[in-house]
Amino acid sequence: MNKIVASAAEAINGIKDDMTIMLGGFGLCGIPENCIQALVQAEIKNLTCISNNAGVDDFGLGLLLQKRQIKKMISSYVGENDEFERQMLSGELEVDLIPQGSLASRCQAGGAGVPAFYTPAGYGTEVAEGKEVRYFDGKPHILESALTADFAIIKGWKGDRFGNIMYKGTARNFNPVMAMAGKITIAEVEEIVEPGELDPNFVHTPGIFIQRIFQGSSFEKRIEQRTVTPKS
Amino acid sequence: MNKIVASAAEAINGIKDDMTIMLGGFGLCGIPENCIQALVQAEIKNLTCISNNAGVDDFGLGLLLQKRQIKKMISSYVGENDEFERQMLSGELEVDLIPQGSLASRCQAGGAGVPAFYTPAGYGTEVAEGKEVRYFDGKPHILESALTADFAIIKGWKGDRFGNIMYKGTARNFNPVMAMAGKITIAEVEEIVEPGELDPNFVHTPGIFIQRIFQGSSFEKRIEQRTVTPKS
Amino acid sequence: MLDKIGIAKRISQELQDGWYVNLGIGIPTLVANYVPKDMNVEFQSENGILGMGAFPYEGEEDADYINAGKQTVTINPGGSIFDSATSFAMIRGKHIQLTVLGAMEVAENGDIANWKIPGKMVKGMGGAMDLVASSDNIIVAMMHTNKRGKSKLLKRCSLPLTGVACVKKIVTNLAVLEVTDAGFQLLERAPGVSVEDIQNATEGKLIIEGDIPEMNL
Amino acid sequence: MLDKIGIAKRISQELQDGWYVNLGIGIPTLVANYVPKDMNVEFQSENGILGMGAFPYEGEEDADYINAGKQTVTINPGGSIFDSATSFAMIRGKHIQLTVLGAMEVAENGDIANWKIPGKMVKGMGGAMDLVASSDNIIVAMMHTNKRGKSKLLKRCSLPLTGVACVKKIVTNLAVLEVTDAGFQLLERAPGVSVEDIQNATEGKLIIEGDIPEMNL
Repeated sequence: MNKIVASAAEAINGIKDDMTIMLGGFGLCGIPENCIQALVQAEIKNLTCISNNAGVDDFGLGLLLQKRQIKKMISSYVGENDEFERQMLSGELEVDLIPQGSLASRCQAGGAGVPAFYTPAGYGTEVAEGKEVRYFDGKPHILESALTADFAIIKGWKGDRFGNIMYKGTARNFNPVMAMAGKITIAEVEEIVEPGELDPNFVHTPGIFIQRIFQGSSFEKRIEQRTVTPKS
Repeated sequence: MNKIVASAAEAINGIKDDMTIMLGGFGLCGIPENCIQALVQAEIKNLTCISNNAGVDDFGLGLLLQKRQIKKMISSYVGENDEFERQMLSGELEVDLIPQGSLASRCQAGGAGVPAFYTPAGYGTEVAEGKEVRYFDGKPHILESALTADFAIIKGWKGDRFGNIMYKGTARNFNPVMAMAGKITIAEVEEIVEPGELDPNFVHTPGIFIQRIFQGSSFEKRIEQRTVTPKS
Repeated sequence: MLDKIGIAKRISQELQDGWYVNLGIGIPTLVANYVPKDMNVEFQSENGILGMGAFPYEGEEDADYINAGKQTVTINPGGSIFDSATSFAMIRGKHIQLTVLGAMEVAENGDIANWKIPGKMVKGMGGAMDLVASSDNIIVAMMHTNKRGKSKLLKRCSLPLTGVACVKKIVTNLAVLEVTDAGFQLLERAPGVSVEDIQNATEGKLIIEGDIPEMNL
Repeated sequence: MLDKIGIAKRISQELQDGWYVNLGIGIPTLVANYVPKDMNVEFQSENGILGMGAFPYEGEEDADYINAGKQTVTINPGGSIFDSATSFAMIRGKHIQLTVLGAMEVAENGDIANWKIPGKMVKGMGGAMDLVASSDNIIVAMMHTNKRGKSKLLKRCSLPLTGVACVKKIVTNLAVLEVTDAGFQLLERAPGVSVEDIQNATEGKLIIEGDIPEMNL
């Protein structure tokens, strides 16, 4: 197996206008920076983006928003982004907000071949509108459907040519579940290592879920809230 | 946090006649040997055991079967066990056979607070009898419900007093999903290590899912099918 | 009357040894600073941490280690990291013993609204809907009234709901209240606050039984 | 006529570079021995292995490394280990390109029965029902007739089903057949086997169009 491609530009080959893509990350942590840049450069339009957040004005998905490449966002939290707010309030941008756990579970279900499942989250709220309600053990639940995407784009720490991925710290977040849910999944990693270097016992995302992998460059890994304990 | 108990006997404290317990393992690989012995010694009866397999005549769950401590088995595959066969054919033992993937998913759902989900597995077979059928994308699916247990008993490789667990090789199997699905989950490990020794990035089962942990002794780890490649 | 730190301190009295706790952004986050000594409590952050520790020392921040508030954090020994699905499996599977979060409104039946103000920019519910739908033990930390002086403890929420009949307890700058079938049961007064003050600041049904003690902070 | 090894060899011709493959117990397992050189195929074992390798050298067996048939195995470089839920997420999520399994009966509409004989000891379906319900590419490896000489390719299965209308192709000791809307389409004959032999051994509808080539092994 050799799933290595040369660059982000090559990795995103086949992503076209009007497609649905999933992007890993929580805030700016663990986002596929290189692929987002490549999508900006490729000027792909009318994208539906499934991502927990929408970046900030000048980083992450904010870069695609600036260029008006996104038609619709499916997210759980979209603060910290003025351009997002402007486009949303003006009606240029469709936004589908869903609970964070439902987002993660719906991606996981999509990757695991579960078309729908019941969850209590969102019952009695706007999120439940139009959804089937069913009681289990006397408690109301709503039926949520699986999410999949034409392409999923994830960010890993180390990977090999089989597509095996390890994540570092909380940069893991949505990446493993979205990796499962892409018809084609692209992994951007900080380092490509030789097969066998990743202990099979500690691979986070088995290579079967990954179709393309490349070593990204110039990761900025921007910090949104730098909080520290003073040394003393 | 200190979830360490001294022994298997102490770990199983509270498991009573007529309870439902889950036991990790696939075949004889990754089974909680020490706790099974303790259950035999405690002479707890009428157990409903959720376990992928039922052991062999003189090892694993076979030891509980010999002593007629099991009322019902919920499993996917129960070959290699004469006593099991005898009890099943004589009607002494109830058996609920369910597809292996459904077993894993139903335990995971139980641990994750998902009361029910749709799956194609088993549609059109005996497994689907009495279950709701629904079509998604034109394909029939059946509604499967979550499984939980009064106690889940799992086998890990290394663990710490917070209950964090690492597994080795395919001894992982059902252990992580069952760990999530026990009202009380007991982990039997080969080695207890100090907190911090297990890299947080590579913990397989986070401690939150474990209520009691102990270091087992005299693991036999029997091999069912010893297959080798001759050296030459 | 309590300030935010006072609210956090009072909530810290609700902690029990061995609990796993999820703290929301804002006042709830402060609770972590007042865990009683000799008590073991583990904090979960829904972006994928169990055993969340202090902020890192200056110069040791790592962009790959943040909490749900996107702040740089550390992991304590005995902690673990996991993906978002596993994180919400902990939450939805009721493995968390206490959830503390802020609110814009709480109704006397336990309904909570904390994610959306119609006509204003909507930032999203994040993990709040999952938390309130699944937790059996939800404490709301908030000011008793909003910036315009209007009560946030209402007969019915006016804002879009986050969850239905889920809040168990409320700790405000004025009082500790329990949500019961009959309404807001007043448990404690903040220092220097009278029952009348609390009654005046509470629109929903307030139940006052016997002497209401002052908080012991 | 083929023996078991011949069936496995013929099935190995169905492999494609880059595929992930799940092989059932019995004849299917043998397919792993005949992967064409220079072709990369990864074998999944549903107990939690991707990149399953050869049996270990004598003395290097490890009870913690077994396959779904409970045999001691090794993991190839580039392999990985995972839990049962993840394993079946791969299977049910259609991440496996080929599933090969044995059968007691296959019906002309693609129904399969391979787990239960009423009145006999039932060992269980293991992962078979999940595999057949989810895979888009299922090849059955089996003898054309049973031990009593009766056809295993039937109009309808007589045994309890494992899955419905799911089998795509069948490789037997006599023939290669494709399951089509019209019935079993005969694709190839085993060496030395005539179309008539195959017809005689097939109870279900057999479709014979033009010359049927002999297998090229």
